Amino acid sequence: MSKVDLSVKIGDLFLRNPIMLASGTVGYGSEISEFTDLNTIGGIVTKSLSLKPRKGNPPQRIAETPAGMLNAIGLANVGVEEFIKSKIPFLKKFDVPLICNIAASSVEEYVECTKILTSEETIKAFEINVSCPNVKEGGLQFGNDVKAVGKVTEKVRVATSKPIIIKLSPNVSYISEFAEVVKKEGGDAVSAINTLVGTTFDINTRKPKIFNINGGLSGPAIKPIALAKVLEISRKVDIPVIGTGGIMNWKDVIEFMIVGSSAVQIGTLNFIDPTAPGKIVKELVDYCLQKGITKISDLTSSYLIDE
Amino acid sequence: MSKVDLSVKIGDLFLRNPIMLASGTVGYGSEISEFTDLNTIGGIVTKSLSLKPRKGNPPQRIAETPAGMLNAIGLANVGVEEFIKSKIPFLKKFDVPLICNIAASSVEEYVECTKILTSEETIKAFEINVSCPNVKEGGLQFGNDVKAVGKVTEKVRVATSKPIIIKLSPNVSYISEFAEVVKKEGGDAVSAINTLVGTTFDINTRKPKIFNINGGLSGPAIKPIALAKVLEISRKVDIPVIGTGGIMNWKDVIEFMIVGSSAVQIGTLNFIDPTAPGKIVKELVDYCLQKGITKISDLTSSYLIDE
Amino acid sequence: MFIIESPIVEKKILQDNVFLLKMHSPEIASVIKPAQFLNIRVSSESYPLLRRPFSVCDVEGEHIYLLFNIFGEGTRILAGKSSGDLIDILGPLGNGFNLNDDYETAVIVAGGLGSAPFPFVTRELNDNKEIISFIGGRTSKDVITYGMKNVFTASDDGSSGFKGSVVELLNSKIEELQKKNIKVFGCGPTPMLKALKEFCVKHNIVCEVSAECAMACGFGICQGCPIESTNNSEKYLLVCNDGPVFNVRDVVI
Amino acid sequence: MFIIESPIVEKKILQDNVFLLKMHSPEIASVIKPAQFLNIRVSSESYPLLRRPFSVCDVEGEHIYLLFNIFGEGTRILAGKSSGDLIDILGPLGNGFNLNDDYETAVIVAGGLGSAPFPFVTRELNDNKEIISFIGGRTSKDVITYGMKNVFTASDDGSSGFKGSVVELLNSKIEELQKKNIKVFGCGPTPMLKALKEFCVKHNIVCEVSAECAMACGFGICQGCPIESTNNSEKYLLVCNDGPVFNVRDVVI
Ligand SMILES: Cc1cc2nc3c(=O)[nH]c(=O)nc-3n(C[C@H](O)[C@H](O)[C@H](O)COP(=O)(O)OP(=O)(O)OC[C@H]3O[C@@H](n4cnc5c(N)ncnc54)[C@H](O)[C@@H]3O)c2cc1C
Ligand SMILES: Cc1cc2nc3c(=O)[nH]c(=O)nc-3n(C[C@H](O)[C@H](O)[C@H](O)COP(=O)(O)OP(=O)(O)OC[C@H]3O[C@@H](n4cnc5c(N)ncnc54)[C@H](O)[C@@H]3O)c2cc1C
Ligand SMILES: Cc1cc2nc3c(=O)[nH]c(=O)nc-3n(C[C@H](O)[C@H](O)[C@H](O)COP(=O)(O)O)c2cc1C
Ligand SMILES: Cc1cc2nc3c(=O)[nH]c(=O)nc-3n(C[C@H](O)[C@H](O)[C@H](O)COP(=O)(O)O)c2cc1C
Ligand code: FES
Ligand code: FES
Repeated sequence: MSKVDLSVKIGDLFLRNPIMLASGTVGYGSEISEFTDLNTIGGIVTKSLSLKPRKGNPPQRIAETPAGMLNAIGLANVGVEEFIKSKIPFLKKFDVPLICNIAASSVEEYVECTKILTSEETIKAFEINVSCPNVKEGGLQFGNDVKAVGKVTEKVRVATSKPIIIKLSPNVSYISEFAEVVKKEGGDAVSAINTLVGTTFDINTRKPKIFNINGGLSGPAIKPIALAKVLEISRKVDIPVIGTGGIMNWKDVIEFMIVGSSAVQIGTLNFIDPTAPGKIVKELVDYCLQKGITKISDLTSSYLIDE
Repeated sequence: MSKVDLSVKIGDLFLRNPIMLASGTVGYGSEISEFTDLNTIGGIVTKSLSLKPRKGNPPQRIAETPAGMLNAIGLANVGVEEFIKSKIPFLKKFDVPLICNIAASSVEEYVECTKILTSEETIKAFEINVSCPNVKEGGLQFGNDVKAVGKVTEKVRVATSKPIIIKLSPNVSYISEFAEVVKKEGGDAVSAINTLVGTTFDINTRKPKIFNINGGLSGPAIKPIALAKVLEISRKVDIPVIGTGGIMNWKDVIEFMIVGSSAVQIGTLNFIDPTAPGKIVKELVDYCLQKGITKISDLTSSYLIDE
Repeated sequence: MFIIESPIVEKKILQDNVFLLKMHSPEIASVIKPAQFLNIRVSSESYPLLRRPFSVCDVEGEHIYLLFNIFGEGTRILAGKSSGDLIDILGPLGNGFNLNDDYETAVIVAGGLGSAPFPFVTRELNDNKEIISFIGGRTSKDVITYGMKNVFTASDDGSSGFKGSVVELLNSKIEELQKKNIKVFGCGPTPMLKALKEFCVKHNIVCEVSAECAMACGFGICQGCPIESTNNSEKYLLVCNDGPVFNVRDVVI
Repeated sequence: MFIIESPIVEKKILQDNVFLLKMHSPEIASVIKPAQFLNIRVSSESYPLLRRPFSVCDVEGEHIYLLFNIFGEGTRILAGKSSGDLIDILGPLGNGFNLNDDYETAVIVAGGLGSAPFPFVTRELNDNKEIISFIGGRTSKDVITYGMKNVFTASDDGSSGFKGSVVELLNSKIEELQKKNIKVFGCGPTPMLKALKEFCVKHNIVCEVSAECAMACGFGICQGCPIESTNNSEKYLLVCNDGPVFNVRDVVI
């Protein structure tokens, strides 16, 4: 037995270690399983699923930016039915908590997706993506509207007894207000952060590089912003936080845990080095052994702030 | 005479070219004047001035991040009186529009600073910094509160007949709502963007690298976000925008103009290459000549978006 | 599909701004097929952040070749590498050309850097099929005929061979070509592939093209590389996984 | 103060992880003073973004030297440069030591990389003043005596010279030193400078130190490098412009 306890708990969700794979950056697990043994990681979050399959946006969907990338995939996904039929059987082969990420255009659709999926035993928790630029209600984006986020949480809470994680938008002034309402409405945890709204134009054609004009900014560029959002939540609201945004190595994982994350998600890095999640798990063990840390969960919110 | 007209107008403020030096990144002009001939640039914005001198935050005030930097200088400045006495005489020697940036802790202080400074002939316009993390009213940051920004604009408008530029915070969901209220209350232009809230921790000490815990993120990392904010404003509100955030070269300047900037400000780049602003002006001329652009202001909002 | 670091053993400048890198990579060399590609990390830092896709240009024993020009930052950094430097490779990726169907003459049509995959194609086809290569570029500087056989060139300004586009050149030879049992293999900028598709559809010629587009992962996890399918309007194909080689009739170019 | 690109003419590894770069830089060489510094851009890309400050280690005719170790990304990139590479220098910056006051013996006190400015100091003082150098480090690997004269070393583990801190070593020589008309010049990590200040205040010794802190610009425009003044609590001093050399009595260390 390893001398280091890497396990973490997020509400009732038990993970063997804090390293999760972020939604939209590992598809449904099959391709990345060629590089990282899924049995060694903490959890896998599916690409956002919607009730019906979605074709997604026309090309160009991605563009590189300084230390980051923009994406506007447009929630291309197979839909819940096809997911159950053709993707779950593959994922069943692994001993890794499967978290289903759901995106929808209305509260009703969130609830319906959750209801359909909750009976699937393999699914251990839901991550509700309220922060996707394509999802609007009354012109406002769901994720930027505290009341809408509260309502989604409340309704989804009724639809399943499995843990619910609400994935928050960083495109707001005070993210802790959103974490607060999630807690109040019975959510188990929050993921912070989804991508930041950004754009880039081709100066020769004067057109946006991305078909959708705006895209979501991810990668190391956003790490300081993500850390500040996680810290804000962890100092103000008593709810587990899954830290996400720009993680490139084990040191970034430790930094995210120190500022308040119970677990973390690795996103853009999977595109650059799909072997990284597995390597990071090993490096965390080395780090803990070296520092004499016996339970990695002790790192969560272990920041020292003089006040 | 040059065949290219680089001049731009921001309300009643006339600049010989669109390249301005951003507040807080050139002090009061003297040091940078050793590298860039101030007579060749479009305008210079002072470090934020407050009514009384401010000592600023204890060290450490800055930290580097991927393609960016965090700063929490804490508005260290000499105060308006000392500025008039010891800094204006130096700046008078140059033929460059001087824009005074003002930071304050209350609407009254904004108004008082503006009143004191408006009689200084050398000062051609005011940039009102409502987006500094240290300025709060009722616990809320000024810059994240549409009503507060409206009120500041309204009151400062009465205090001076010189052009007023409101420098907007990016830490909001819909920046165009702020530009809208600035326009409504008589502001002449907006600057977008100030820095984004971020943090970074030392994983060995578990302490924030910056004394203030949070800092403002600037540099190329934020460029896609800044571009999206400028585009949002320019598509929704009819007000001149001064684009700022991560400009590293002339191409970035063109990109900012295409998405809607009338002029731009160069910030962090001054620390890395203080000769850059002067060089960029020359490179803009080359670019315009090559592309057959006779008036650079034609580039403003020249984006092509299929709809 | 794996990630590996392979050393550069030789770097050559073929012509103005065209580089050829030879790497010792037995793992890739033993499995890769013509027009499959590699996703290369040019820097271990986060600048540039993403990998860059390159066709394998040729294979010789345990060695593989890349052919590229300096386009932006990534290729500039790659061009700055020298013998002994390790290259971080993710591959082999994609499907590759179907070289062994029922045809007698392979007609290669390449524009600019679209020449990259064809030295390997030429090597593989050698002896089995006749090859005719039509190679185009804006000027003679952009016409890359390295490793090709039986070459006809075209350039926009007439500085190399036929004056006009490579597809116009092809068109000028249509009568000859129609006498043979041919299959066209195309690679190049999208406007060229568009023209090639029209040409092949019009003349009822079998044609496969290697498509290009922005990519993040290169192996199907980011959904960043869609291409419209002619057979199913409900779903995009992915250039990295379903391609980069497509029957021209299967995709909207 | 200017920005210039100077070529490396020699790179040496002095000892484990300690590098010495020699550059041809007549512009800097002709004007720089001991303990002034240069702000160096190690990469033309935005990674790392900011310049890195380094003391000038020595000057020889038209050549200048830098001494550094690999600390993080910036110094790693710098250490990877080789002869002929151009180094982008902003400088000279800061004030430098006051070497010509009224004293007879210069007492150099350095910890770790704090040795960097002292070869130049030693060269400049040569003949005019007596020099005694106290050089410390954690282990013998960290004790850098390059270019120094009349050296006594200290190390935490006793692997080089005195076992203990360099200030403890200094303290052990206090009687001897007090017989002379000395001025102390210190450079090293902040805890060492703190101890040195206490020591000098206690024994009423004149002392100048070169302080270190995070910097962005290096020439006074970012306000990123404050240091608390003992004379004016209303205002910070700037390490880059008011320093990096301070009379220990003028600053809170
Ligand atoms: C399957 C495939 C095979 C290729 N084979 C070769 C080859 O053998 N030789 C060669 O020289 N080039 C090849 N390319 C093109 C090569 O990948 C680009 O030239 C390279 O990415 C440019 O990188 P850069 O950093 O120099 O340019 P930059 O302009 O700095 O960066 C290019 C960026 O733009 C994005 N991008 C946007 N549109 C496109 C597009 N249409 N194509 C590529 N990238 C785009 C990329 O994702 C990348 O992030 C191939 C591309 C693909 C998809
Ligand atoms: C005036 C002055 C003179 C110096 N002279 C030398 C010298 O001659 N030789 C030498 O080896 N080193 C010297 N240093 C220290 C040197 O600048 C750092 O070692 C270097 O910046 C590390 O860069 P890095 O990219 O390798 O490390 P990283 O850790 O990747 O980056 C260092 C970053 O941390 C910041 N930082 C935070 N705290 C500090 C701090 N206390 N000191 C420096 N940077 C800090 C820097 O701004 C920089 O952005 C000097 C520092 C100063 C201020
Ligand atoms: C190409 C791409 C697609 C994404 N798709 C989704 C998605 O479908 N649902 C979701 O909740 N987040 C999605 N994300 C956001 C990531 O899960 C993650 O929150 C974000 O990228 C920040 O982490 P990173 O910087 O490590 O990538 C996507 C990110 C990328 C880069
Ligand atoms: C060190 C530093 C200090 C700054 N101080 C001020 C300030 O006093 N007032 C202000 O309005 N903006 C201040 N800014 C913000 C800049 O003016 C600019 O809006 C921001 O840095 C984004 O531009 P950049 O990415 O080009 O730096 C400061 C930025 C930096 C990096
Ligand atoms: S490049 Fe990522 S799915 Fe094709
Ligand atoms: S480093 Fe910028 S003011 Fe000192």
